[in-house]
Amino acid sequence: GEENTTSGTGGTAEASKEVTLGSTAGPYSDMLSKAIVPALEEKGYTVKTVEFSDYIQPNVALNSGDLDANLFQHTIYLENFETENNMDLEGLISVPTAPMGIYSNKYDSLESIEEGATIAIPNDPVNAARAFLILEDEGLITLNPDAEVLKVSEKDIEDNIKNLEFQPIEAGQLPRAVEGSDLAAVPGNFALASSMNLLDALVLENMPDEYRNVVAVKAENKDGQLAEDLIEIVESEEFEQTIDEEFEGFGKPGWMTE
Amino acid sequence: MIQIQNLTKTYMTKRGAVTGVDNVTMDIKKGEIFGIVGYSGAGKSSLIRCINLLERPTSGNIIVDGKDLTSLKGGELRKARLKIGMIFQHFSLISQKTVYNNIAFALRAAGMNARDIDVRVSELLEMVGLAEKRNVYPAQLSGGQKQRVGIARALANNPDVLLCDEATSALDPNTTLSILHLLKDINRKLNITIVLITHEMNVVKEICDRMAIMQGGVVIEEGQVYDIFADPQQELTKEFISSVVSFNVPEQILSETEGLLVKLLFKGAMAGEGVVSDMLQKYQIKGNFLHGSIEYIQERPLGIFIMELKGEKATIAEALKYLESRATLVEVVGNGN
Amino acid sequence: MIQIQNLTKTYMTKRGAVTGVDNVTMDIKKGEIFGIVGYSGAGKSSLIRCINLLERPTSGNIIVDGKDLTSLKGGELRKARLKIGMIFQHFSLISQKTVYNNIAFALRAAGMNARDIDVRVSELLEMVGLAEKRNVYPAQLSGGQKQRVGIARALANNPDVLLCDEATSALDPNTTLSILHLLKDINRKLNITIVLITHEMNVVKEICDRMAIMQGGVVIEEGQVYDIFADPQQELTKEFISSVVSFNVPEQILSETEGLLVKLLFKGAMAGEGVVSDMLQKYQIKGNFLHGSIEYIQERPLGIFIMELKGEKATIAEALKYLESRATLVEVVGNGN
Amino acid sequence: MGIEVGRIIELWPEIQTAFFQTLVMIGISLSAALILGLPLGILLFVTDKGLFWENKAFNSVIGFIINIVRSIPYIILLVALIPLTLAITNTTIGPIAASVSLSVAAIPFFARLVETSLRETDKGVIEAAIAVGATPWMIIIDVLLPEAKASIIQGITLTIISLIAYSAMAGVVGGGGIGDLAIRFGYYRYDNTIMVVTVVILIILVQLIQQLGDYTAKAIDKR
Amino acid sequence: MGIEVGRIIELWPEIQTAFFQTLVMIGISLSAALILGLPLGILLFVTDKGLFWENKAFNSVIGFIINIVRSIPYIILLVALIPLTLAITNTTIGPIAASVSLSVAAIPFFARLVETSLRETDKGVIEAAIAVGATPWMIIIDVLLPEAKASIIQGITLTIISLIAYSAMAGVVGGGGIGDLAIRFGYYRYDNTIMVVTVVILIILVQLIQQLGDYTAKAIDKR
Ligand SMILES: Nc1ncnc2c1ncn2[C@@H]1O[C@H](COP(=O)(O)OP(=O)(O)OP(=O)(O)O)[C@@H](O)[C@H]1O
Ligand SMILES: Nc1ncnc2c1ncn2[C@@H]1O[C@H](COP(=O)(O)OP(=O)(O)OP(=O)(O)O)[C@@H](O)[C@H]1O
Ligand SMILES: [Mg+2]
Ligand SMILES: [Mg+2]
Repeated sequence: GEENTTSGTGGTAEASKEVTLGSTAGPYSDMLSKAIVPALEEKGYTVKTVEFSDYIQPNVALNSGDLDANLFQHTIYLENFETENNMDLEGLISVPTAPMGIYSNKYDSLESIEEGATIAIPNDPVNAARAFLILEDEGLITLNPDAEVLKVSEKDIEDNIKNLEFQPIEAGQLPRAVEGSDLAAVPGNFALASSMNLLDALVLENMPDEYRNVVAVKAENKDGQLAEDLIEIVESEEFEQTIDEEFEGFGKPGWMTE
Repeated sequence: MIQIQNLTKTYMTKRGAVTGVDNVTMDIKKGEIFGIVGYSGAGKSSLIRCINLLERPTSGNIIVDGKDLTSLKGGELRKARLKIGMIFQHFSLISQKTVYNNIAFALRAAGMNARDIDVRVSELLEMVGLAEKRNVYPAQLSGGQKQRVGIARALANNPDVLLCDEATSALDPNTTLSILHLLKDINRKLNITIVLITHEMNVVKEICDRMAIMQGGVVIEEGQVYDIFADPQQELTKEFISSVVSFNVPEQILSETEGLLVKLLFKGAMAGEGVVSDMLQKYQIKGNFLHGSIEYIQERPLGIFIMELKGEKATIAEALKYLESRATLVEVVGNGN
Repeated sequence: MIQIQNLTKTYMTKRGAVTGVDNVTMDIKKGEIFGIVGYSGAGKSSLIRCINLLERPTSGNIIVDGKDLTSLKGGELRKARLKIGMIFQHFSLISQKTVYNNIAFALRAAGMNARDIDVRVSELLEMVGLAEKRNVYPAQLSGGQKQRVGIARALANNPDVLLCDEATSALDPNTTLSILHLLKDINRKLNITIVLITHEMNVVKEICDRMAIMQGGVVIEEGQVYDIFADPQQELTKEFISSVVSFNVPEQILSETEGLLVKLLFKGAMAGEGVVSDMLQKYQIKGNFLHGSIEYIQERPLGIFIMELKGEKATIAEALKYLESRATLVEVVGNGN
Repeated sequence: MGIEVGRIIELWPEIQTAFFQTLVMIGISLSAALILGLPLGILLFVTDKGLFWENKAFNSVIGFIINIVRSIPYIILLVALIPLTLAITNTTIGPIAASVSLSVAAIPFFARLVETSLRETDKGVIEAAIAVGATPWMIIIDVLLPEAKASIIQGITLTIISLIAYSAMAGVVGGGGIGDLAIRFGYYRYDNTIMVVTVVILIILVQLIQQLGDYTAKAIDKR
Repeated sequence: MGIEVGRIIELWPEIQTAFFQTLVMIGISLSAALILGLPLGILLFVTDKGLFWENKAFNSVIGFIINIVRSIPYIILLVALIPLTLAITNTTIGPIAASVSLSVAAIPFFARLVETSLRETDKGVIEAAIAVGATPWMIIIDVLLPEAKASIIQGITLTIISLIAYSAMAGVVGGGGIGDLAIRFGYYRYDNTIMVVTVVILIILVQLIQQLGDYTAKAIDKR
């Protein structure tokens, strides 16, 4: 509740070191608990984590002060969410992120895709937009250039070269759809969770940094002690080491590889 | 005690209005046991349920002990109901409460405190002969015992009136008898007015003082039970009475009789006190009882016989004259073969 | 027709074994109407339900028409049941099927084809007097009509035996009478053996040839109905019979009598054919009937009277001797005051 | 929470499709419930104690399986059924595939309702049928089902309404439908107009089915 | 579908927490159902035609609202209730917050069950109570509730089981619980071990509650 909000605000952080972090079920929750929480605890915080099975509530909770920070979304999603919901949140730093890929059991290359093939895509708008952008990059569709990047949907398709049929389904279900559908656009975290090999993808997302997940806090807390500590932890040697050991295949953000 | 004035009860159903009770006016006196008989659908239940306003009359008034119940509402009506006990065909006990609590419930409705309730329930259980069933649930009681609990509940608040809607129809004949005696007892000891619905004439015969016969919502005959049994006016009444006092001599027997068949009816103190024996001693004829019964209605005997008289024609004629002078009714019903 | 041999039916319940029928052996003859009476829980239903194996006997045999039913299973048992009709207290009709289809159902069970069914149902409806109710649903019938449908269904496959478990207990007395007459009619016309359970002695008196009285699963008395009514052996039997032939002269009347009270019982062709009149003419005493009835049981009269005899002591003694020589039973029941 | 009429018109084709998908899913899974759940419910009843096919072992096993299916969260059921779905429909996505898990959920649900309905039939009527020499088959067809039909109709109503609620979760496998539309547009895209419209459609649909069910049950009952 | 014992041990604390969360969510929402659904059910019954507080308008309005709540997909209900949740619990996440929407779903569900149970009471007993001069309050406390208690217990059992099923969806707001654990690990993380373990726990839980409910209902019934 309320104490958490105040605890995050600036200098009073030391007064209460109890913090709540949120994420969605999957690798980012693991990243929190394996690579970030131990370091925070070392700094004397008492950390509670909450795992959501949904992409809306972690931000709602962050804004309401129920969470002090979350890690599950990329920058574009975050920014869009802020404007849609009139919130003031802040991405602190991006972390290694698994790229979305187009997978298929039926075709072994993009070229062999037949006319009218079905492709399963995520049913949440942000991940769907990522799928459309991959397809555009690969020249399978063309999109209306005026469309907002983040809200790209089926309606923005101007030219569907192979007449692909889009089948939106729940993101977590996509790995299972590889078998039932001709093609599937699977977000990297779920691909990894279901032990798929990222290298099996027909194509992997060309991931700009704004598509990498970020640790986010409420904007008013962006200079607080917790924010400072979080950035410090993510930038540390130990963090990168944990990533290399436990999160193989995750694409590292620009700042990390430089 | 109970004045029913121009009572009409019409039910509104999807298929139109159904008449339950049709402009009935009656006066039931304090301390009497009043029986209402009639076939199914005659309106008996509708009538009795209007008396305690379980069913609100469509028109007409119900005046109990000088108070017009139809004018009462809510708390006042509840208070009036405390003085009108009712017992039901299917007992209608709370299955999840003990005998004790079923009766205590009625007392709590009257606002009695716990200690007084305890005393009163014990008293009532003693009265209906169920003292040792105090903490038993209804499911463990026989039909007769359940009805005794029903009676105790109805009497709990010392009512002036007891309404019984087919209180014995669900019971076997012997249990019925014991319940009827209990009711009669209560009526005598406490001077309670009892209104009793039944379709069994035996029940009426056993305990009622006055009775009404209903058909199609209307009271078609009303009067002293004894008088109605002795001399029914309406066809329906005769039909009902025949179930108690029936005189159909089998065909075969009739075909074997040779003498004159007469039906004799004796009403009053001692039915036919010596009349037949006097007649037989006076006149040299042979008398043979083919059918007969002496019923005690309200403890007054009502004797009806069918006799075959054999002998000289003239003597028989004289004997008949003699009988006519002493019996209530003499009727020649057959002439022999 | 029906041999019941050492029949025992024990129910296993959570609280232990409950005896329904306890080693009963009986022989019901072809074409007779056999009544079984007893209080609730006596085992009447258990017994009759064992006859068509609705309840499988714990031990003992049921032989109907020479066939041991207890040895049959599945299809054979079903075939045997076609020849045993049963009617139920609560009619047990299929509420969602018309009268026609309720009866046709029984015929289809026997594998009859649609055309024959049509003919047979019409015949049966005619027989029970419901021809015009053919396409009506049970809900629109009166109790008596429902039972007639039940009877038609039970008779559909020309059974040899008809079992009736309290077939009239849910009906009013007049309807009961009409159903009983229908049963008697059927029994005569089709020579069907009828086994009939009831707790009303009036029903037994009306139509049964022989009867058995049950108590605690055991048959305590069995015999011709007339004999049992005339001379009941067991206490329970007497109790049952008293509900039909009751002789309790009210206290008040007894206290007013002065003479000798005698109870006379006449059995046979014409009850007391002139005996009383002869006696009165022979001896100079006054006779007054206090109570009496002549009941026709199986169309044979059974006369029972309570008389007050007044006169010279010696004359009375002689009169009594004379009566003893001609009546079935003479019993002095009181001495007057 | 502004509601824009323009938005409704714009998305009307989508609403129509969703409505049609709902009909497909409910149609298929209801059929499965009727075809398999009805006999299952009858079996549950007639194998119970004191009835003509009494069979304690069979009865408890079926009862246990039904309870298991009813204990599993729908989404887990959906996942567990993917191999079956694939075998039957040759795909794991779309309304037809979603119907497989909906059917598996609906069958035991409806079977239990049928069993409860049959339990209400007067034991005396069943006995009368046995006494008359009827075969078990005749008793089921001519006694049990007719006597329980009004109550079974109510059970069908309840099954349909529950299926509408469940089918909202069919979005997980791209089943679509009105409920899913409400979630995708109303929830994920913050489109209040669509959320309100779809919820209103759902409410109307449920009320209509309830009323139709009540009416039919009353109309066919001859009691 | 390999099941690894090691994994179970590893996640045992998580399972315990989830179990506890389930208990919290069900405890709270069941309490709400009892405290608000019971009186609502009683009101529904006694304001119906022919009963002592007959009030057609009130009855239909309540009935309509209940039907609406029951028509809305749970997830939509959950979102729609976020402002209420915030007002009541001061948070929108965690088991306590999830309990708000579970309660809102459970209250009308249980109210309907209570109404149905009360409908089974013998009208004669109610009449006898009226004839004896009892107040409506006495009739409710001393007649309706005791007569229907066995059936209401069965209603509580059914409500708990439905709540367990619904609570699996509470994961959306981080409510946790066994059902959510099954979804998060089994569905999102492809962890078959945990999925099987949690489903087994759910099945055992549901069976236990069913049996306890049946036993209690039988034990307290004096019929
Ligand atoms: N609640 C009701 N709604 C509609 N019609 C009713 C209602 N109660 C009684 N009736 C009708 O009113 C008439 C009289 O019914 P009532 O119950 O008073 O008869 P009854 O003499 O008590 O019959 P029974 O001996 O069967 O109890 C019948 O035609 C009956 O159908
Ligand atoms: N299915 C059963 N399970 C357990 N006990 C039973 C069962 N059926 C009957 N009994 C018991 O067997 C005994 C005889 O019952 P039965 O029904 O044969 O009596 P009845 O003479 O027909 O009584 P009634 O006149 O009440 O119908 C009773 O003690 C009864 O409780
Ligand atoms: Mg009545
Ligand atoms: Mg019986």
